[in-house]
Amino acid sequence: MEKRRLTKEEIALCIAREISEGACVNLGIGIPTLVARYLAGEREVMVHSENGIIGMGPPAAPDEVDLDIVDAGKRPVTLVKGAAIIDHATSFALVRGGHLDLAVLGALQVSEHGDIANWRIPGDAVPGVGGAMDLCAGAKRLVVAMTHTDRGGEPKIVAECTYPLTARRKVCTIYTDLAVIDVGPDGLHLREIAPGWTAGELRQLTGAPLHVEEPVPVIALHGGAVS
Amino acid sequence: MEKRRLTKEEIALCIAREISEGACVNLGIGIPTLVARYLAGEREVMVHSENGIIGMGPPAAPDEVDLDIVDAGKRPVTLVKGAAIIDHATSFALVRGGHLDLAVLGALQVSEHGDIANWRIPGDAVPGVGGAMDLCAGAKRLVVAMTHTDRGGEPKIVAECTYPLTARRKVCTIYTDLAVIDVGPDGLHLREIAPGWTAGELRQLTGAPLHVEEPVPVIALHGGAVS
Amino acid sequence: MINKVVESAMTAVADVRSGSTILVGGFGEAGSPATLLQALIEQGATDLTMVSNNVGYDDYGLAALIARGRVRKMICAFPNYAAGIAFRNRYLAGQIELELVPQGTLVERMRAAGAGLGGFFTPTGAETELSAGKETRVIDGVVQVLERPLKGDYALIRGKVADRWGNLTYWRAQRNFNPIMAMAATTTIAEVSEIVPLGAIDPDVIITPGPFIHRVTVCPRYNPT
Amino acid sequence: MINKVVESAMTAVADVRSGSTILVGGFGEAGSPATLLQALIEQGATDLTMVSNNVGYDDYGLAALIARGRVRKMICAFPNYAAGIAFRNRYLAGQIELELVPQGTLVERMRAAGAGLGGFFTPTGAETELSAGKETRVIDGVVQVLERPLKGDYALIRGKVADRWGNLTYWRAQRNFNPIMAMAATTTIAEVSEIVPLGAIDPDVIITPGPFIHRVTVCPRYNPT
Repeated sequence: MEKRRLTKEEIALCIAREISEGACVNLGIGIPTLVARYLAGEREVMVHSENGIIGMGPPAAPDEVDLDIVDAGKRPVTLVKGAAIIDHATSFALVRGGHLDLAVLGALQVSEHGDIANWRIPGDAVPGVGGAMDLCAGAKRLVVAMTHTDRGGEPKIVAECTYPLTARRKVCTIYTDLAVIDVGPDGLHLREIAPGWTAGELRQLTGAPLHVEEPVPVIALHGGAVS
Repeated sequence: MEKRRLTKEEIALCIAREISEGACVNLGIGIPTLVARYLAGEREVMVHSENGIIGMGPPAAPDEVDLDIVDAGKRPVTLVKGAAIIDHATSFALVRGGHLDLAVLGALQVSEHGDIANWRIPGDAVPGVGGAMDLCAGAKRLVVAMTHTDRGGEPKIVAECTYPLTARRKVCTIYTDLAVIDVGPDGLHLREIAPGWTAGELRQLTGAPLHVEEPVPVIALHGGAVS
Repeated sequence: MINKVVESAMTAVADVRSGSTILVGGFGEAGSPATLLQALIEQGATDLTMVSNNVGYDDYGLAALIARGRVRKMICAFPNYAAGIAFRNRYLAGQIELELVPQGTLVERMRAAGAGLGGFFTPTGAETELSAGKETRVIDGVVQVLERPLKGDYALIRGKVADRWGNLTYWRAQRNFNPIMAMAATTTIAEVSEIVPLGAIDPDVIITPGPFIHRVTVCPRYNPT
Repeated sequence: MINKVVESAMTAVADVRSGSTILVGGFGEAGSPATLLQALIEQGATDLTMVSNNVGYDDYGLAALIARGRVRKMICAFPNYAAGIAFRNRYLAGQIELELVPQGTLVERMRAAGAGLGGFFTPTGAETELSAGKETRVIDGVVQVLERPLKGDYALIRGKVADRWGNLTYWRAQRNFNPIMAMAATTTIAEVSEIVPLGAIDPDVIITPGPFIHRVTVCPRYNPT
């Protein structure tokens, strides 16, 4: 088995697999956005956008652009059949009130307690928070999609976050290019691992203790059209 | 000048006079409901009903009845041109948020401080409050329409309410069958009096001190089609 | 394929457990989910806490449920009218509990539950017996009462048109409490006049979006005879 | 006859005073009242507190107002993007104050103001630096932050169709913050694509009813060139 890291698309595919039919999901910017690509097919999923869209479709083709139909990143998108428009207060009532089955977000750090830091890099010129804290506070299930380590090779999964927190004890599962890790009351549990990697190698790149039950299943990368 | 008490219709007419074009008003049950009759003509007024109607029209004729279009008393009504339907939360946001220019309510007692008691008679079998407390708390201007004395001839305008309060210090003006009385920070001010009555006679029927500036204008009962 | 349409009102309420808190839409009979209430009577759940503006009429729907002793507690704004005889009889006999809530506070408490808020301060009811024992504070010179969210295990609502995702519209003042209650329950069941194909409702005119609705069933408007 | 229609964006904003707090609808450019903002630039009011999700783009609308030094304070959720250069320059130079508010809290604070509520508890932002110094309490096991209402002297919003009573509809996700801001200001001014005769809008599809709107003016959608 060739030892390798998952591509962003493969991380997105893994997350898409856990989304069941009828779920209402919010997909953040970056890898999370890619998840939408793997939701098509027999499963119907309601994709929510913070600005009041339920039933958001793919990005708009040049001849479909309507500047009033945009996603959370302000890019023109489409609406699917069955889409509904709601105001911003109702949109965040949906988010905070537990009506969102799943939120998928990127992160700078996740702690072994499920704390997440994803809104502010210390020293950033202008801070911005958007809807990140609401999504973390309110989604029934919060999963993170990110690279296992930062550009300097440092672990992004840590004992305690050092970046400013977005929310405490909210992350359920972390999907990285090396592993799928569940956050339990007693810490991190390795669920699946990237092809060719060992638990020992993963521990070296993880900043908090990892519960491991050998043999660790390898992340299955078949069964979905990974482009 | 013949000495007499105003009819309910005449009380309603007096109140209608103070409603200016474009006002958004809520009219309670009883005498307040009659105010609507005197709003027609050149003035356009938006009548609000707690159950989410703005632009409520007259009661429905038999052939106009729609059981889903009712007033606060659950009687079938009509909608005027320009009517809008809102949900109950938005309807009470309108009430509590100061978007209602005027609420007209009946009352059991009003105190010289503007306290109002209108939701519960002590000893009533089953209590009910409806939207009375919200209307009192939120309308920009609250006026009361009632008889000056109760069935036993006792004053309904009192120093302190003895019936359970609906709200404190909210009533701006009291319209009775004997007088129009403004509630000021220093107590009650007689604005107008019914034909043939003297301030001295009125004081006998009022349970709190009354500021009077003689001569007291007589309530004008012309200038509106009193039926 | 998402399909929230169920075949009948009976199917829709089949799993309601005794002891549940149930939000019931409608203002008087306007927008009342009368067929779902009739189904609930047949279904048999008891020891219920019912939340609704009123207490039903004569001997059908909510009133019939109360008359049959199935309601432990009523949370409402306006139970005191002649046709609310079922409630009155049991209340005077000490057989049903009443939590009386100002109408605007009632709907706002359900909105808070639906919106994931822990509570809110409102001027309504301050310094009255309905706020006795509640936390109050003066905010911007106004005495305000802290009110708590009110969540249902079930909400029974009435709409006009729905699609299989549960997107809903309402006809005129049928709307009232229904869209708010839809947000505020673990399971929301809607009875509607008509089911239309997905995409047939303009996204701009949908009042309650699919994620707030769990089951939909077609029922003609219930007219007691 | 009620007639809230005014002849131009300039007329609509003529009385805005320096020092005002102004709510500005839109999410990015979708639903932004760009023509009213351009009129506000010409109008001249300064020392403004602006409330909006973003801080404008390039050098028009809100961004131009900021670039000209007319904004004392910005209350927003997301000011950090490349085209928000006007805000960034002044912020880094210490020439503009920033109150950063989570997006859901921002809109809910305005709703509270519009709904006459004194504040609310929300789990959003609890135990983060954005709730530092705010009252918190544990409610049902969740740490919640007390947030205060946020009211505007003016709201500038964008809609699709209006009538002379100020009843409004919105096109698609142009809606966003607009209906909430409409409730939350002393004076709400709407720019719309079209005015239709009274009664031409179905009462069931009106999103913002007349009492929340004070002035309406027709403006084509503003497209920066």
